[in-house]
Amino acid sequence: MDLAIRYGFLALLVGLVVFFSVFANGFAGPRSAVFIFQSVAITGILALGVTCTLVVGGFDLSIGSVATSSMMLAAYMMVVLEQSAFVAIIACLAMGALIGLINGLLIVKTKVPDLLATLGMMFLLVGLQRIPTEGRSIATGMTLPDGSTAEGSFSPLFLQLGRHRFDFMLDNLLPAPVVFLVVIGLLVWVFLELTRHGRLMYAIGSNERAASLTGTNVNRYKIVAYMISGVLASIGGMLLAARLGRGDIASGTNLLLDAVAAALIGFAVLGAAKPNAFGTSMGALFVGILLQGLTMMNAPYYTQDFIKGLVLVIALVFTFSLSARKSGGH
Amino acid sequence: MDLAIRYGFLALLVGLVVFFSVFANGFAGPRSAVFIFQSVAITGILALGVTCTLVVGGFDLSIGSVATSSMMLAAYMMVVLEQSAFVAIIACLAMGALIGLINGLLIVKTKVPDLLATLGMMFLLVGLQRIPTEGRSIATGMTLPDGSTAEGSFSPLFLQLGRHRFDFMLDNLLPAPVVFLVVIGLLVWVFLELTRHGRLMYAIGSNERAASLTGTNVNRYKIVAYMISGVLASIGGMLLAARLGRGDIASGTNLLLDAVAAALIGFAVLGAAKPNAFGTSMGALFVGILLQGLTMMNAPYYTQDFIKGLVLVIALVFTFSLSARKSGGH
Amino acid sequence: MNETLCDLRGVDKSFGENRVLKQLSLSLPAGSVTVLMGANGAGKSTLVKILSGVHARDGGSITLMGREFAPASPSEAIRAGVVTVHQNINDGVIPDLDVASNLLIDRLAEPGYGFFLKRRQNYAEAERIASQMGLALNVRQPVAELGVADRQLIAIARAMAHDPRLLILDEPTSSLSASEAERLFLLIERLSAKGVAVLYISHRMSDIRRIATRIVSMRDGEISGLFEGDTLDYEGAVNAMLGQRMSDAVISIPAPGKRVLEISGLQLIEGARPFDFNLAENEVVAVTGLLGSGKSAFAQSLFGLDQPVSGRIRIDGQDYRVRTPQAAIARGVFMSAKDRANNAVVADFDITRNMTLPFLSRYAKLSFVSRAKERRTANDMIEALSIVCQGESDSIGTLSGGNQQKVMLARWLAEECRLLLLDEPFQGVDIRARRDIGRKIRETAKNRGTLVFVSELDEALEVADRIIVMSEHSVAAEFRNENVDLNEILTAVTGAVPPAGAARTAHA
Amino acid sequence: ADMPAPLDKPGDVKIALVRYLSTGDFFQAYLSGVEKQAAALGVDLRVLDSRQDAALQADMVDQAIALGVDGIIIQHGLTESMKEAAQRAVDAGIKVVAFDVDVQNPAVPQIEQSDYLLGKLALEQAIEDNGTEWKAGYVYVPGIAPLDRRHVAWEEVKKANPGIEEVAQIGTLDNPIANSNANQARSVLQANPDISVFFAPYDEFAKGVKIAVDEAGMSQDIKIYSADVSTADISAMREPDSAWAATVATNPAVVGEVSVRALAIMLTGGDPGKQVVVPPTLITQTFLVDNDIKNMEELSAKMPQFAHADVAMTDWMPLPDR
Ligand SMILES: Nc1ncnc2c1ncn2[C@@H]1O[C@H](COP(=O)(O)OP(=O)(O)OP(=O)(O)O)[C@@H](O)[C@H]1O
Ligand SMILES: Nc1ncnc2c1ncn2[C@@H]1O[C@H](COP(=O)(O)OP(=O)(O)OP(=O)(O)O)[C@@H](O)[C@H]1O
Ligand SMILES: [Mg+2]
Ligand SMILES: [Mg+2]
Repeated sequence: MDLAIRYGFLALLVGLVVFFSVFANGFAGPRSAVFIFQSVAITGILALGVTCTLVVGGFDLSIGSVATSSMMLAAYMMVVLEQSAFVAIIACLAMGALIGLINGLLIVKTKVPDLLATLGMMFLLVGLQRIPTEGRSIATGMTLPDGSTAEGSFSPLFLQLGRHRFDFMLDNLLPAPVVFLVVIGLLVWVFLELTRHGRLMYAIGSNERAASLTGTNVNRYKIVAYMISGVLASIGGMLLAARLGRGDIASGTNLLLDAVAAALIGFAVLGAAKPNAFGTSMGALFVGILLQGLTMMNAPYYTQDFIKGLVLVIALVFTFSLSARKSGGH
Repeated sequence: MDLAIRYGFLALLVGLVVFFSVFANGFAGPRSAVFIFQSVAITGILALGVTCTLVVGGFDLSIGSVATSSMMLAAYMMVVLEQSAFVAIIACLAMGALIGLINGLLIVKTKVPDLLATLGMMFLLVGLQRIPTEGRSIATGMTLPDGSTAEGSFSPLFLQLGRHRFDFMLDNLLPAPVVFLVVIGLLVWVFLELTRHGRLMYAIGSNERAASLTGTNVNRYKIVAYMISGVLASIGGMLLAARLGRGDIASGTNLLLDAVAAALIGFAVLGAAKPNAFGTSMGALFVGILLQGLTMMNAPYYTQDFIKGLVLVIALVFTFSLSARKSGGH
Repeated sequence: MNETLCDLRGVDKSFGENRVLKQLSLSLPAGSVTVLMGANGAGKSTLVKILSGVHARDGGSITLMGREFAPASPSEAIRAGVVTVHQNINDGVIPDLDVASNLLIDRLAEPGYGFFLKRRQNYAEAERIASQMGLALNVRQPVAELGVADRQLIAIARAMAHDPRLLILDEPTSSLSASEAERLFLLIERLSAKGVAVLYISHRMSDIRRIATRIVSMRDGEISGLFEGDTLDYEGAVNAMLGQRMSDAVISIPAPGKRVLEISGLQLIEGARPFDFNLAENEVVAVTGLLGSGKSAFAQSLFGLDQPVSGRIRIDGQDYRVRTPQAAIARGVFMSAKDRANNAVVADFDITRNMTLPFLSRYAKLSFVSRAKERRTANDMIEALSIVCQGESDSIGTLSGGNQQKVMLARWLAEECRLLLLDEPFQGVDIRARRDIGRKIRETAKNRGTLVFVSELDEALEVADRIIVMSEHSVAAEFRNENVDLNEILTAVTGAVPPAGAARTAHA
Repeated sequence: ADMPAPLDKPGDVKIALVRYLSTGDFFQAYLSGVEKQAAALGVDLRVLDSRQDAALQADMVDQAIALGVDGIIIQHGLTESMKEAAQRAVDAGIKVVAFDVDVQNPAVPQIEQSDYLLGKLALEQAIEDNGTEWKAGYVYVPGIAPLDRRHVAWEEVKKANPGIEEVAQIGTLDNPIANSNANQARSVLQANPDISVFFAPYDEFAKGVKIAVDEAGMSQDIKIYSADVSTADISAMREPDSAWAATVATNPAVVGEVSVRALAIMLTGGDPGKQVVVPPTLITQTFLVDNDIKNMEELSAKMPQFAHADVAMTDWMPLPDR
């Protein structure tokens, strides 16, 4: 039973892969694997950010809108202000960190509950990102509110962030976002599992007072968690901008929900029953595999949502009821 | 300072009303007031449901999709299956209760964390509600998947649920949904504040283990909370169906976030710092007043989001930092 | 009066590999107070949890008043008349509700209560229950604002007001001082005179001497001794529970080293009398006093949690004024806080991670934690404090209460410091372990000053060179732990007391 | 020009735009057209935004009535929820026009961009470019009115040309829409590498398909046909080797202008006709490249039928500056 708890979810994942390899034309193969990764890269990166806030017992509802704000900012910097890719990237990262800092300060200093603070931030950003262009998408040649035309364009370097492909086994196989996902996933995993900072963050999530009484600077770690979340969301937004090649008006609600789903599914992986970076990555992958496989089998979009929900619920019931039975009691 | 904590938020509400009455042409007056109520009625009813789950320490992310499912079901019952309004209403209520029951059982019996269970349910319902019509909206005369035409129509009685207007001070002033909101708000308030069941639900939310050890049937109350939430969401969905006169798949996307916002804002009302029915209603009203006032002042839609977020954050900072300072110490 | 109310036959319970109760048989007669003694981890709380419907037994049978008894939930047990005050105080109260609701919550949960709350009636009833217990509390106050002692008293008051047939009290006095405990004992006597069977678990010999009509000793999940009759054999009971004789604690006061802590004119709260105090290396000083006398306030002001109103603190001759625990730890001042469930235990962590929490950087290179290194420390401390567990990576939640407490102490004993503050370190610790820990504290005291804050006098006498008595947030008396006159200390402790509860309400 | 009453004192004339959809470039451009034409007339414009809340939109019509406006433009929405609201406005003596929503009221003229024609023209171009034998991918989300109308054209074309085989259908409105559809298109292309035409009758869909095609390295092998256009779409179509072959569009700003003009005609007692259809224009990649068109303004300049639709015009009608 222990085995079922630990490896049940991963077995399900493998089962899905086998199923689709047999029944979905073109599913098996490195190219297919790579684009599944690619399709979950952005959600995955956002989900890793949420994971960090979940670890300290918080929750970040603003990631979706931070990502879309970052996408708009990158586009605005390059297309309207005609800045270089470098400046745009720095600006986005700084914005992500700043929003994280504000979220953190709201929660830590003014004691606003995290769901509330980040929800407010979400609404605020959804509006804010539309004000400079009065609700238009940002693309080269667009007309600005003052009537002039935006002459800048996305720097090719920036576009490479979303589009470059590294050679790996096959030529031009590995897209840059996938590399970002893997690297960030590893970094977050190492940070949370192997460093003392990660350990202290888990302690805060489990018993904030105890952590504080053992000399942990609880406030600082909480703020750091929200800043990590903000920065990762802004990276996700930049990848989105690079992939789309423009600043697209979008609310980011679906990004939020998918990222939250991935992070929460992560609870079920390896029987962790707590937020963890490996589980989050597996959760993102799981959703990606499911959706890509179903799409390849020509399932209409609404059945995809249904099956996503169904598989999610079944996987959860399986993992959690087993681990509940193990820990005993009635 | 105690005063500021208790009445700060309400003062803000009154301030907003005064501000808009002075600066927004046409804001003051009973018609406008009714309009505001009307615009928040459905969100408000859903928010009251979330409040019940928040009270037992849970969270229901599925309400938005329960509401839209209920809307689709009502339309399906009447338009496709040509049933009466009565049958349609019973079916919707039963569905809401059933979904709540399933949510509750998932959480209580299989120990799936609430966010996860209701998130899975959300995805599941979003897909499910589209399967019978293959993703089409339901309206009289629509073509069914099997090629035939739907001959039924919304019963006038059912439409009255969303459209009837009671005379109150002025002729035809008070729309039925507003009456529903007020009645449901009162019922939920009475239930949570004045009955032993409500008290026990608060006890569960505060310390589940202690409540259980003192003889409270924690599981039953949790399930009841999710069932209340499901039923209220299905009522919200029926009102939506009655107002639209069709089962529209694109409607209701913002219900979840708006309802959650209202319920969370409720924390700040009267310095409760916990979920409560009065606060939730005020929270819904607050958002309604803000949006209505801004619309009347001709603010573009994106500034409305921004201002909603900003005012929300400021109000929260104000309330929570004050009450944090009051309770003092570490 | 002495017919058997509850009878356990061959009860078994295991957690995974760990066999906790082994064929345990025990009968509880009506109208008597059965004290259950046993070392930490012997299985007492597990037994309690089986009786109260928290855990299901693996085997054996239990009868209550002649009928088969297998409660599937706490509410079933309560309805059958088995009312329990659990060891973990957090399991007894609901912080967000007011005192009245907390006192009546079990009645609200009963189907017969009716639909609506009867507010006025409830408040009156709550006042009555509170006054019976001698609780001078505002029943409309939220429990979240109360300290651990009041919470414990609330849980006890509720249980006693429930008209139990079998009342189970699992270490009810662990956070109480003598006068509250005495009130509790009077009530227990009254109930048992009415024919209630009481199962009482405690590690405090003074409680046991005061209240027991029977003693059952328990060792490793089995009953190892039953003592009844007019004169109870306390020593025999202790031996039966430990499986060996226990030596007396002998305190020999060593020469104090150089001065560590100098306090002058310290005023803890507005209106309190300022006091002076000094502490040297190699000195162990116990701070005692009634509930709310300001012991914790004193400890907390030294650890940067509270800011004193005025006064001067110096450590090693240098001014000491810290605002956070972090800063205090950096200056070599460590504190093990009372109320471990709220303030110390990290429930999601295993034993090792709990132990190394404060000094994680010592186990880390470039921030990377060395698991091997921290495991070594954990194993050393498990041995040094004889912590009962399966291994160093057991989840902390699977340990018995007393063993959890030992882990919390180990946390701070693993490192050298200048000033060690231990607030209620013996909460829930069995007598032998208490002695072991006391010895350990004294052994390692050489290069630091040590302050132990305890509300029980026995504990103070067992560990300290000096005893200071606090009252109204100030030092009322001081004694050297040599041929002390117990009565003198007791007068100092109780003599200066304001009427019961006044100190509490004063700061509420 | 001298305008007939009541527009001779345009400052006293109040009109309201009641919107169902507002987020996105199309709706923003439509709004700017409405604003410009209203400014050219000099009337007072109020914008009521229901943000895809159909029930709220109906309330907003009542609100506009309460505000005492002279004319209302209903922009999108659901027949069922707007029918009665429109009737109430008409009963209150207010002139109403409706854009892209059928309110089933003889007193309310319909402004339309013909979605059916939009789809039809794009598909005719696809047949012209690729013949009548191809495997197609199709992007569609049922239940969205304009997409449903474009879908009719697709069904017709498929029926008329049995050689056209729809091997895969995708589509989602999860936002960012282009990103989500790119993910879906990617897997469809992986599973069906023999697709040679993608019909994506909404520019966000087309954008997503194009990203997928580029990522799959198949931009030489696939042609995308879509509807709607924006500055960003123009630059995507102009990219070297772009798979996006053609799109069919009406200028949303022009539709906005037409809506206001139709209303203005009604206010002066005229009749713009039951249906005011703004004709769509075919825009091909070749045309954009040949004329070096980089944005909507240049497109308007080079393609007069795109810049101005000669519908709902009178001799006194002032036009916005260009
Ligand atoms: N939920 C659990 N899971 C696993 N092991 C447990 C659990 N609860 C208790 N144990 C184990 O059962 C044994 C007995 O624990 P119990 O709490 O009954 O001891 P106790 O006699 O009450 O000790 P103390 O005096 O310290 O409170 C211990 O070894 C403990 O580790
Ligand atoms: N933050 C606070 N809010 C309200 N009352 C407080 C607060 N801190 C301390 N008190 C009260 O002040 C009194 C003294 O507290 P303190 O904890 O120092 O006493 P103590 O002698 O250590 O008692 P105990 O035996 O409970 O530890 C207590 O009655 C406590 O309830
Ligand atoms: Mg115990
Ligand atoms: Mg104390």
